[in-house]
This record gives sequence, structure tokens and C-alpha cells, in this order.
Amino acid sequence: MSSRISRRDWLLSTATLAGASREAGATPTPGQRAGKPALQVASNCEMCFWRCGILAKVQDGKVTRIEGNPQHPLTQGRLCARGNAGHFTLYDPDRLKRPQLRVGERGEGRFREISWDEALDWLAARLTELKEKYGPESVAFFPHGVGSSFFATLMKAYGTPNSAEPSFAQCRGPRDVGYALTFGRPLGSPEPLDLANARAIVLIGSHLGENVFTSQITQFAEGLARGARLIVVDPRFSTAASKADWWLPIRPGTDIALLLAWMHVILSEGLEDKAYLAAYATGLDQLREHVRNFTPEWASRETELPAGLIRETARAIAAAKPAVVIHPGRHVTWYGDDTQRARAMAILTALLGAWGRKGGILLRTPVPRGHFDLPPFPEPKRGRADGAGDRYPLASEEQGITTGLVEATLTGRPYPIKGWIVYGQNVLESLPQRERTLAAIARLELMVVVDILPVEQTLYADLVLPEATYLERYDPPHIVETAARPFIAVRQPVVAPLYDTRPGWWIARELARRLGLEAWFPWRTPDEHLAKIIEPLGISLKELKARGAVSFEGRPYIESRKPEDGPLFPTESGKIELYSKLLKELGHDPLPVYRPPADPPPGWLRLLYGRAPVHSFARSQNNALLAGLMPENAVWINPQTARAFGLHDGQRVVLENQDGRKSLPVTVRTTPGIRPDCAFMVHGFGLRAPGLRRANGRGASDNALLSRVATDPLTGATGMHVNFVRPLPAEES
Amino acid sequence: MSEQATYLPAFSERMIKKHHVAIMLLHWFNAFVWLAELTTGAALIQSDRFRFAPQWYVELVTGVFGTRANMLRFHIAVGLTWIVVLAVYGIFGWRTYLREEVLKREIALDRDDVNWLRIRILRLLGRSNEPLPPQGIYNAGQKLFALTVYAMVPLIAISGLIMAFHWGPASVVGWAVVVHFLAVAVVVSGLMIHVYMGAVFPEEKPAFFSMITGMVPESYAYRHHRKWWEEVKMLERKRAAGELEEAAPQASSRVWAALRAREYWPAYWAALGLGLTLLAAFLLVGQGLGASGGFTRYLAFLIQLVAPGYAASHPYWSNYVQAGRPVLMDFLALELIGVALGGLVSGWLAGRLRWTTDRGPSVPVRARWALAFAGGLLSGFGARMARGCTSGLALSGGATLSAGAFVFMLSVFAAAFAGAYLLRRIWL
Amino acid sequence: MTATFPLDLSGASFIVVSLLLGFFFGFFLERAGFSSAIRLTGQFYFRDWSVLKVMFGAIVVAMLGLAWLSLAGVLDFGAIYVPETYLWPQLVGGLLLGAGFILGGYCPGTGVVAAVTGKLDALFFLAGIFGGIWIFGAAEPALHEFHQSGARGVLTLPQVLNLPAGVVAFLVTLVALGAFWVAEMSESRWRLYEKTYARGRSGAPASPAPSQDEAALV
Amino acid sequence: MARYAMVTDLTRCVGCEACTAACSAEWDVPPGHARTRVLPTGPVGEFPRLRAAFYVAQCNHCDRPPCVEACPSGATFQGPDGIVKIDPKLCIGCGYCIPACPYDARYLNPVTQKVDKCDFCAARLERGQLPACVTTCTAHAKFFGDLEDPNSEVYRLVYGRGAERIESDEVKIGPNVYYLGTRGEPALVREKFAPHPPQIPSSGQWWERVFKPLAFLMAGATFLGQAIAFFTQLRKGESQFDE
Repeated sequence: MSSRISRRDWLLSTATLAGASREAGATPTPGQRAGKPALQVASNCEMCFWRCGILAKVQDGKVTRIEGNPQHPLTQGRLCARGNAGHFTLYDPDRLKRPQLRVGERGEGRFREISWDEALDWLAARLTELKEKYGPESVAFFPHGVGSSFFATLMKAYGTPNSAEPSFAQCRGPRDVGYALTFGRPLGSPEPLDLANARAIVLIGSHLGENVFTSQITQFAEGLARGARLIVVDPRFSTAASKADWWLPIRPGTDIALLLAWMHVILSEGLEDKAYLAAYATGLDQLREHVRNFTPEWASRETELPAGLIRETARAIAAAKPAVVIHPGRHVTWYGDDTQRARAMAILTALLGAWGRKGGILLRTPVPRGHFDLPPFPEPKRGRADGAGDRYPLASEEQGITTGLVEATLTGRPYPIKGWIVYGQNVLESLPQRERTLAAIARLELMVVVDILPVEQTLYADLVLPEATYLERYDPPHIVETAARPFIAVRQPVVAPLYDTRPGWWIARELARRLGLEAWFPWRTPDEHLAKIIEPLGISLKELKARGAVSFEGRPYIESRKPEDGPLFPTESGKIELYSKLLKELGHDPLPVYRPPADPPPGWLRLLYGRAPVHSFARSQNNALLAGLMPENAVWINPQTARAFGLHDGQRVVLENQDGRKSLPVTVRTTPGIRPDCAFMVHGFGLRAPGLRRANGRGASDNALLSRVATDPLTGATGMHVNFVRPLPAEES
Repeated sequence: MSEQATYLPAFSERMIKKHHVAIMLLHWFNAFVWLAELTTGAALIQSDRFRFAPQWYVELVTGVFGTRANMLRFHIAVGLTWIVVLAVYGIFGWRTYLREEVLKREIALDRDDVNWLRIRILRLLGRSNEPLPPQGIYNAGQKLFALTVYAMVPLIAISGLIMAFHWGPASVVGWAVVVHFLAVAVVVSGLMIHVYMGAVFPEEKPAFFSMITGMVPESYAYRHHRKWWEEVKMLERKRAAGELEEAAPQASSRVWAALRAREYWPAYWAALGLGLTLLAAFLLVGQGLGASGGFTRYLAFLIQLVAPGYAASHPYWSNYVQAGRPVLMDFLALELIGVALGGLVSGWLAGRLRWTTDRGPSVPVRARWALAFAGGLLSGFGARMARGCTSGLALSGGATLSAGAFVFMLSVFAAAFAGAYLLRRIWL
Repeated sequence: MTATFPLDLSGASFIVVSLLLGFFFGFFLERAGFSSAIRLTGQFYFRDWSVLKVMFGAIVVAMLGLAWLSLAGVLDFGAIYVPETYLWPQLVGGLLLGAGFILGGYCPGTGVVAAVTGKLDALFFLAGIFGGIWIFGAAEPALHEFHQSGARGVLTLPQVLNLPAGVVAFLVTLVALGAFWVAEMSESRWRLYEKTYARGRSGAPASPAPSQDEAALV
Repeated sequence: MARYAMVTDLTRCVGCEACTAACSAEWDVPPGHARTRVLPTGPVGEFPRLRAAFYVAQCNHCDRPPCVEACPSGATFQGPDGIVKIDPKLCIGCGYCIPACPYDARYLNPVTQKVDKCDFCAARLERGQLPACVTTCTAHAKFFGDLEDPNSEVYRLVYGRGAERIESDEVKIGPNVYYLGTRGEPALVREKFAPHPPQIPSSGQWWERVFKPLAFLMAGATFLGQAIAFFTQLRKGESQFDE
């Protein structure tokens, strides 16, 4: 008699059935936190790459609050604005919900929702087809973020060497190469800076406070509070500049001149750390000779900074040695001479004896980790297509050159690229010269995007796969060797994935199974994967997942080193190479040489860009809370310049660049806090993604105006501070 | 004031009907509401810049309600009830009562009224002793007060709703606060005279009692409301002459008569009684009324008596026969006994106790019994399947807005209507 | 200030209160004329709408009472037993009970009141009820799965319609007023029909006057 | 009982708005509104001699809160520990208190249609936690504690290091949020964000100045009339009064 009447309950359209997750993306439950029982899950954040420790509160199956995890050794319970607002992205109604196959033309944005099986079968078939027709090297992989490691394994097993993250050629590539050439090792992330114990901090173009990495801000504020002197070199009066003892509003592109002048003052007045240099450095004589006539007066003409100020700051820095942090910066791809500039900053750090010293740059403490013994990856028949390792020998083959892959796809040289797999990278927002990227995409036979939000690039994809957010998935643990106390922090799902989304490891493993590559995925569950990695550390899986992070004894200073930590300076000479023989052999300047930058023609302004504390590039623009804090960006213009252009504060303008590219309308903010020849905008706005209903079309995109780049000869990195704009009154409809 | 001095008809102290029962009910309802709302309202305004009442008073009343939030909720609850009742009176009573009674007799100020007011005030100031002009059923003072009340009540109601449910932006709510306070103040100033003249002023004592019994002595009417007295006299003459045919029953005691009446009560009175009983059940025992639950317990008791083992082990009956808790110690079981008694008493009072069989005209008695038994089988089975019957699930479930109850009710009526067509032979 | 109602009675006071509540329940049922099968079934022939008027009226009165008292914080609505929703059993159970109602002439509650006032057919009806419950009890293990199906726990209309309880109560009251209006119309039209046409129908004698149940004597 | 106070070090503060985000997430403040806001002051001065700071504005839980007086229904009140709270069940959202706050620390929540404000995270304090903004501040620039407890951090910062209050000549109502700044930040804040004299919307002012006296007048007049009638009636006796 029991009738299995279909579950379509005509009576109960809106009621929440026990267990079934609600269809509409509900905003978090109201905030009467007191008294209501909450499940607490420790994990780490992915609103940016610092991955601070978080405690997510879950009430009746929904994340209602995210707080800092006090037991996280780096961030100790503190969290920036974006961390606090993470669950608003989890419940963003505009999220990608189901796999979609393109039905319209590329860029039209018409898709058909399909099941995961159908999507993965379709993708496996297309990848096999491309492998047979053009060879595995014809597929390029554009990863970003920690979740991409599973896909990286898949791509290597598939047989393509072509993988490139923007974090090299568009961000910190030149810095890592510059420091590696000097000290033998790249700096890595999180930057190992002992800001709290520093007695002098030098920021060159780095705008701490607007660029917020939680623990770096805490230590920066602590260092200043303990009396560290702050020198900020920035054409813009940034937040850091407002706290500086000396603000050097330098002419953009002349940093190397300033650095050389500082070296001149220090060496000529004998202020360098002689014992340290004698023990650990080579090439001091060539350096002394090289900087002999780079006097502050010479530098003053180039940098438009008073010579006295240059001399005064040089002496202040030297006086604080060795507790001096020359902040290496993070996004340093500006003028095309970026690696040499990083070399200069590294050399200056060496002169002050700050590397491996208290208050300076911390040494890395190695942390052992377990590995699955995977079968050897197939040897690709053709070398990398992006030039890393051959045209740019110093470029990292691990991280690759994204713009190199775009060029290969566009020109077909060295060989044609027919397929792109994009995981967590926003190619149209993070790579300059978006017209070239769009042209390259047009030539592709396969474009797959794995993402969380319907950003602009998904319009051009053949297949869009919705990934679960960091609150709904497992990712490999965050192992940090560059902190005073090295540690391992875990990410675990706080709630089950909403809609029909899947974690990255599941997508990669299911695709591998369909491609017959499951041998490279010898584990079934995330716990199995995590247990293997933490095997040599001797800590229990349960305890790690409960606390969220476990730290170990650190040996950050030279005097605390142990033999098993490896050589102090793994360079060719085993010492700090002030003079780089390797660069000489490769035909580059062994010592940094200053070359004057091209100034903006009259009536034009140099476009500078930077970060805002409440946004992570384009990633958080659709987050309800963060968009509420900063819905749009503005263009900073000096009052004199504004008067010259006949503009007033608050006026809406459109920016046009030297190649005629125009931005969306944006508001002018006149402020004396910027050089008259510059204009500044926060990066990440002006998106053209109709799927992001809250963020689409708000503010102006700096990336849309980066039509010209200065390629760094050493690393292939794309310097992007070389575009000039002029503001035109916007005739708003 | 024609023959006042010469002819003072001997009054047999007869009582004349002044107020319709609906007006009396409405008046005392209003009195209660105004008492409740004024006491809590004055206490609700706490900041010195707005307060009327002294601080000790505010604390006193807040203490009664425990928290200020409860006091506000009570104030809103009473206010809503007041608005609903006035609305119901207004809507249902408009044609028959309000248009004629209110507009013509309570508000219309004629020349006499104006003079009455003028003289009355001058008299107060001791500057005149002219005789007061004759007055209608309500004197000018009462008409003036009625006018202010009718003007102020909508303001108070609307501003109250705006404040309670935040209709409109903060500025509108801000002005609603001012309007509410001011309108109340206007009515209160009038209220003072109304209460004084009605309850305290010795001369108007009959008026006070007229609001309870509805009657006034003829002498009072003659001296205070001459024009109305003449109207009544004229009506009486007409009735005596047989021209009027409407008859107002002079029920001595309505209640007892209702009890003894042979016909059934009008459904709405029975519904009210049943509704209040149901509400009382919720309040006193936390659950609604029921019937089929009672039957099941009695059957369970029977089975436990006959075969305790079977009852304890049986998957269905076992959950009625737990150890330690007697089967019949249950609200529904006891209530069923009450139902029987209540039905008996009511039937006895109405003289409806008689052995008979209800049946359609074309159905022999024995067939009717068989049909009744078959109907019982279906009802018993259906009630248990639905876990309740028309009195249990439908009434109690309906009152608590349980979704299942409404599904159940719809299907009962659907089946009954459908069945009625099929079985029209046995009933029509 | 925790709400004073519902009370937590036990022992003697519980028994007395239960009996009293039952007494008034039975009393008002009989007053409404629900001891007469003719009047009850009249409802389904559109002749006498007292069943709808009394039931719906009682529901509205109790519902508004519950709403005001809980709004004023006097009653804690959370502690009130709200019948659970079992979608399919209540649907099927309703149909059976409706059929039993029209066939037998009574429902369990009115059956008792009728029996007590001397209606022999009501006695048979009650016997039938005990039989029906016994059959259900025996069949329940087999029907258990269906008996539990469509379970939604305590599910109220405000949750289903996603509206605040106050609004739903107001809507139910409106529906009730509408139903009463229909009832009045229907009854007055039936009386008109009764007066003019009833005599003229072929064969069947005129049905007895609705108000007084002078059914033919035994 | 405690006397809670907050100290914000504007030299350490980098204006990252973590406090605003944490507070809004903790108390479901709708986007576009805030209980605590980070307001930039500056840069002021001539290029390149410039000064700038961030003003972390919030409710100061003042010793003499003008907002409590402005609330007709007493929905907003000050507890013995100094925290000024709002009882949402009592607030009718009339908004009188919003302009009455010299520090603009109150807003009307469009979702709940009630006024909302910082309550020093009272619920978290009861659980033994610090307010959300203090816990999450990336620059460790916010300190919270009991000003009456001599060995509390806020006591040391206020009486030891001389944390300053943001007051203006017309408005001295004892705010309990103090600000530190080694580079003249509090002065910069006072320049741009000095507290404005408390005022209530026009409706409230009309009531206070015009309608309330009018109401008392009316009631007084009728009461007086009554009294006269009562006494004359007493003196002249009943018979005289034929109407």
C-alpha cells in the first residue's frame, strides 16, 4: 500500500527539508552568536596567498563567522579584512554552480549545464585527441594557488612541460632571481623579514598597510613601535610614507641610481659591516670600484631627490646595521630592470651584514616532508615553449613565464600551443597586454577554466568547471620554512561543497583516472594524502587538524645554524656574490648598472598601480562585505596636475593610454600625496564579467591600460610601470 | 424651554432605553484599552525631554511588566486589538448603526449646542446665568468630546502602526512619534472632563449607570436631554397607536433563556464557546481538544486488560501501554468522559434527550444502524491513520496552524462532499 | 518574565481540568446541534453550514487567542503541542474519515454527544469506531512504513508560506470571514429553494425542516 | 563594576579596515553601513612635507551620552559598566539618537529597521573574549579593558602614556575611546572629525519646543476648568444647578 509518491512536494516549496542543502545562496545566519552552539573548524585562509590561520564557526550547517586562529604560529589569532569576510564569498549567489559546456561563440558567454561525468569524459577525450594530433606539449597549464599542485602532477603525467604561474613573470620572479644570484637562495613566501627586531626599515615601492599580509603588518607595527627608523622610497605618499621618518618621493624608474648612491656613501665613509663582508662576501673590490663615482649629487640629478637627503638616509641605514630590513618587495615587475634592482637591494643588504642576522633577513629552517614515490614523469619530446631555461636561463622552470606561453600560442613559435588549462588564475586580469591574450585564446582548440567565480575569462572557455571554495575543500598543507619558527598548517573542509562544486584534488584525480594516469594519484582520500606528507614530522593527524597548525624549533640566524641546514650561501663561490660571475658569463651586467627610464611626454602621466587593504586583486570584488567597504577605486592626481587638466576632485574621467586604450569611467581624487607626473589606481577593478553582478563595470581597470611592457632581459618578467595615461572628462550617459 | 415651568409631568420614574448593547460593550472596551494604553504609554516614554509621567511612575509600571520590551509588546498587542475591534465595528456596523447614530446624534453641533457651550463657559466664569438651551441625546460638551475622539483616533492608530511596524523611513517614524503623543494629549485633556462629568459629577450619576444598564430615568432625560426626551415621547405615542412594528424583546435574563431555548444556538455563538474552550485547553494543558485519541486509549486499556502480554509486545499497542503510567491517565481519555457529560447536560437542558435514530426519510432504521456501524469503521480507521480526527487534528491542528491539519481538513471535506453525492439516497 | 501559560498541571487538578474542558467541549457541540446527524450531514448538501461555521469559527477564535497571548508574552507558544505533519497518512486518513462521516452521519467527537443524547445510530457508529481502531491496530505493522511516510515533523503554515505567523493568522481569519459569507448565502438560498420547490420534486417527500430535527420516531 | 574603555594607537594603525570587517561579520552589519569605521585624514600640507593618519571612529560610550536622552522610548541605555546598548525589542527605529551622537557612531539597520551601534561586543565580553576589532587588529593597535583597574593595559596607556580623547570646545561629554599618536595624529583627527554638538531631528525638536508645552497647556486648561466647576458646584449646592 505504501505508495512511493514522487518526492515533488507540491505543498512544501520553500520549507527546508532536514539534510537537503538550501538551493539559494543564503547570506550568513543573523549574528546572535552568544548562546547558539557553534562547531569550530581550524583551517587556513585563501582570500590571498598569506594563508593566515582561521577558525570557522558553523551553526546549523552554515558558516556564520570566521576568526583568526590563536594557535597559528605566524598570525596568532589576527586576521585582515578579507579573512574576516571569507564566508561572504562562500555564499556569493553569483558563484559558479555546475559544470558548463560552451554552446555559443567564444566570448558570447552562452553555456549548457552538464553533469560532472559528462564534463570530465568530454575533457579527457579532447585532451587525448590533442595529444595524438599535436603531442602533449601542445597543452599549456596556467595554475595559481596551492590547490593547483594536484593539477600540476596531472599535467606532468600528461607529458607537457608548459606550466606557468603569474607569481614569477608578473610578481616576484625578478626579486627571487636577484637574491638567488647574490645569496644563493630565493627569498620565497612568506618573506623572511625580522621586522619586529629591526632598527631601520627601508621600503622601496612596497606599500605596507595598503598591501596587507597580516603577520607582516603586525611585525612592521611592532618594529616601528620599538623605535625602528622608517625610510620609504615611493613616488606616492602611501600609508607607510605617512609613518616614515624620511619619505623619498623618487622619480619613477630611478631606484637603482639611489641604491648605487647609497652604496657609494656607505663604502666611501667605511660604514659597511667589514667583519661580515670579510667572512662571507666576494667581489667587494669590484663593487667599490663600480660605485666610486655614483655620488649622491649624481643620483640627485637622476632621482630628483636632494643630495643631502640621500646622504642622510644612507648614514641612518648604516647606523642601524645589522638590524636593517631592506624590504625586497613582492610585486616588483615595474621597469624591465627589476632583476638588477633586486640585485642592488641584495648587495646593499649584504653590505649592512643583515642577511641571517637579528633584525635583518631570516634564514630558512628546512622542514622534512613525506612524498609518494610516484612513477617517473614521461620526458617531454620538446622543451618549454615559454623560453624559461633557454632564452631566459635564469627564469624558474618550476614557475614558468606566463606571457611566454601566450606568445607561443599567438605566434606558434617555438611550436603551436593548442590547449589551455587555467586553474585559479585570472589570465585576463593578471597578465598585461590583454589584447594579445584574447588573440591567443581565439587560436586555441581547447580552453578549460577551473574557477570559483564567473570572471571574464570564463566567457571564452569551452568548458568551465566550478571548484569548491577554500572553506569547502582539502588542499595540501602549508609548510613554511621562512618564518622565525617554521610550521605546518592544514586546510580542511569546514562545510560540504555547495551546489554541484567539487574540490580541486577530486577534479584532478577523476580526470587522471579517465586519462589512465591514476598511477600518479596513489591515494584515495585527503587524509591519506595529508598523513603521507606529515609522516616524517611525527605529529598526529588528529592533533594537527584540531589545532590547525604545529610549529617547530627555528634556526633563523647565522649563529644558530646547524650543519644539516646546508651551506650558508649555496652560490658558485660558496659566498655572497657582490660581483656575479654567472651574470658576466651570460653577457649581463655583473654589477647593477643604472639606465635612465623614458619619461612620460608632456601632458601625459605615468600610470602606477597598487593594492587596497580590503581587496585581493579581482578575486574579492564580488564579496558583499568587502564591496561594501570599497565598491570602486579612484585615480590619484596631484592638485597642480589636476588644475592643468582642468579637473576637480570627485569628477568622473576616462583614462586613455599611449596606445589609445580607454578605461571605464573612474572618479578623480586630487591629493598632494602623489608626484605631479604620476597617476595611481588600485588594481583589480573595472571588471567586464556580467556574471559578477555586484562587481561588473565598477571603477576602472589598470590592467586594461597596460598595453606596453618592458621585458626584463634576465628573467623575461614583464615590467608594467611603463604606460602613460591622460585623463579625459567622462561624458557619463 | 417652552412648558418647563408650568407643566412637570409626573414621572413614574420609568426607565428609558438610551444605549444599544453594542455601544455599551464598545464603550467599556474603549475604557479598558485607554486605561491600559495610557498607563503603559506614559511609562514607555522614558527620556526626560519627552516624558509626561514622573520617573518613579515609569519605574513602577516597568516593574509590573518585568522588562520594558514586554511592556512595549503589551502596548502594541492591546493597540492592535483596539484597531481591529474598531475596524470590525466600523465595517460591519456602518450601514446599520454608525452613519445614523454617529453623524446625526453624536457629532452634529446645532445652534442650541453652540449656545450651550457659550453659556456654560460664561457660567463657569460666573459672568452669566442665562438658562441653558435644550440638548439632544448627548449634550454639546459630549458632542465636542466625541468630535475630538473621532478626529484623534485615526491619527493615533495610524501613527501607532507606523511606529510598531516601521512603515517608511526613520523621518516618518520620527513624525509618527510626535503625532501619536500629541493626539493622545488632545484626547486626554478632553478625557479628563469626560471622566469627571461621567463618573464624579453628582448631577450626571444617571448617565454613568446608563452605560451599564443602558437605561436612564425619564426625569433625568427630561431635565438634561429635553429634545431627546420629546423624541422618545413621540415614538411612544406612535407605538401606542400601533404604527411602529419593530419589537425589541425585553429579555429579562438572556442567559437563562438561551440555556433553556429549544432551538440550537446560532453557530457563531457555539463557535465562540468552542473556540474559547479550545484556547483554554491550550493554556491549561498545553494541547488542544481531541476525541479519537481517547477512543484509542480506551481500546488499549481494554486490550491490556484482556491480553496484557499481547498488548505489551504488539508494535502499535505497546506505545500506549508503558509501565508506570496508567493508560487512562491521559488528557484525551479524561476529556472524552467530559464530552459525554457536557453533551448530556446540554441535551437535558434543551429537552433533547430522547431515544431516537437520525436517518434520512427513505432509509429503514435497521439499515441506518448498519450504515452507521460501517461509517464508524471507516472513521475509526481513518482517524488513527491520520493520528487525529475532526476535533483533534482539525481543530487543535488548525488553531496552531499545523500544515498537516489543513491537508487533513481539506481531504475530510472533499471526501464528505463527494460521498454526499453518492449517498444522497440515504440522507435526502 | 517567563510566560505564565501553558500551566504544568498534574494529579487531581489535571483530572478536574481535563473533565471540565471535556464538559464544555461536549456542551458546546450539543448546543451547536451536532448531536443530530441530519444537521451534520446537512453541511454536505449545502443545506446547513453549521459544521463549517462552528469548526472554522472555533479554529479562528483559538488561533487569534494563541496569537495575541503569545505576542503579549503571556503564553510561550513553543511549549504548545502542535500536531506533527505526516503528509500522506493525513491525506488518506482524511479521505477515509470524510467517507465515514458522510456514511455514518457523525465524527468521533459528535458521535459521543449524539449517543449520549439518545441517538441509537450514534451507538452503532461508536461501536464502528472501536472496530476501525482495532483493525488499524492489527494492520499497523504492515502499514507502518506508509504510516510514517511524508513525515515533516512540526511544520506550520507560516513556515510553508514563508510568512510571519501574524500575517498567516490574519489571512486565515479573512478566509474564514469569506467562508462564513458563502455559508450565509448558501443557507439563505437553500431556504428559498426549500420554500418554493421542495414540495414539487417528484417522488421523495419533502426533507424535514432543517432547524428542528423532528426525525421520524423510531 | 568595571568602566570599560578602548585605546587605539593611530601610529600603529595602518588603516587596513580589518576591524570594520570583523565587526560587520560578527554583528551582521549590512554592507554600506558600519559600527566602526576607518576614516582617512589627509594627506595635508605642502608636497613633500605631508602628514596623514587614520581615524578609527566608533561609539565612545561617553560618560554623559546625549544619545540616551534623545531616545523617546529608552531603548538605548547605559549599563553600570559604561557600555551604551540598544534593546532591539524596544527600538522603534525613529532615528532621534542618530544625529544626537556627536561622533556619528549610530546607523539605522535597513534589514532590522532598528538603530544599531557598537556595544563593545558585550556578548563576547561575557564569554571572556575581547571585542572582535581588538582581537583581529593586524597592527595590534587596539587595546581594551577596565579603566578603573590600575594594572590594566588601557589604564597604563591612558594615565601612563597620556592617550588623548577626541573632543571639541562645544562637545565635552567624557568619551571613553582614547587615541595614541606619536606624530600628532589625534590633532589631525580633531581638525577633520571634531565631534558636532548633539541635535535631534526636526520632528523631535518640534515636539520638545512646541507640542509638549502645548499639550501640557491644553491638559492644564481643561483640568483647571474642571476644578473651577467642581468648587462652584460644591459651594452652590446641587439644586442650583438645573442643567
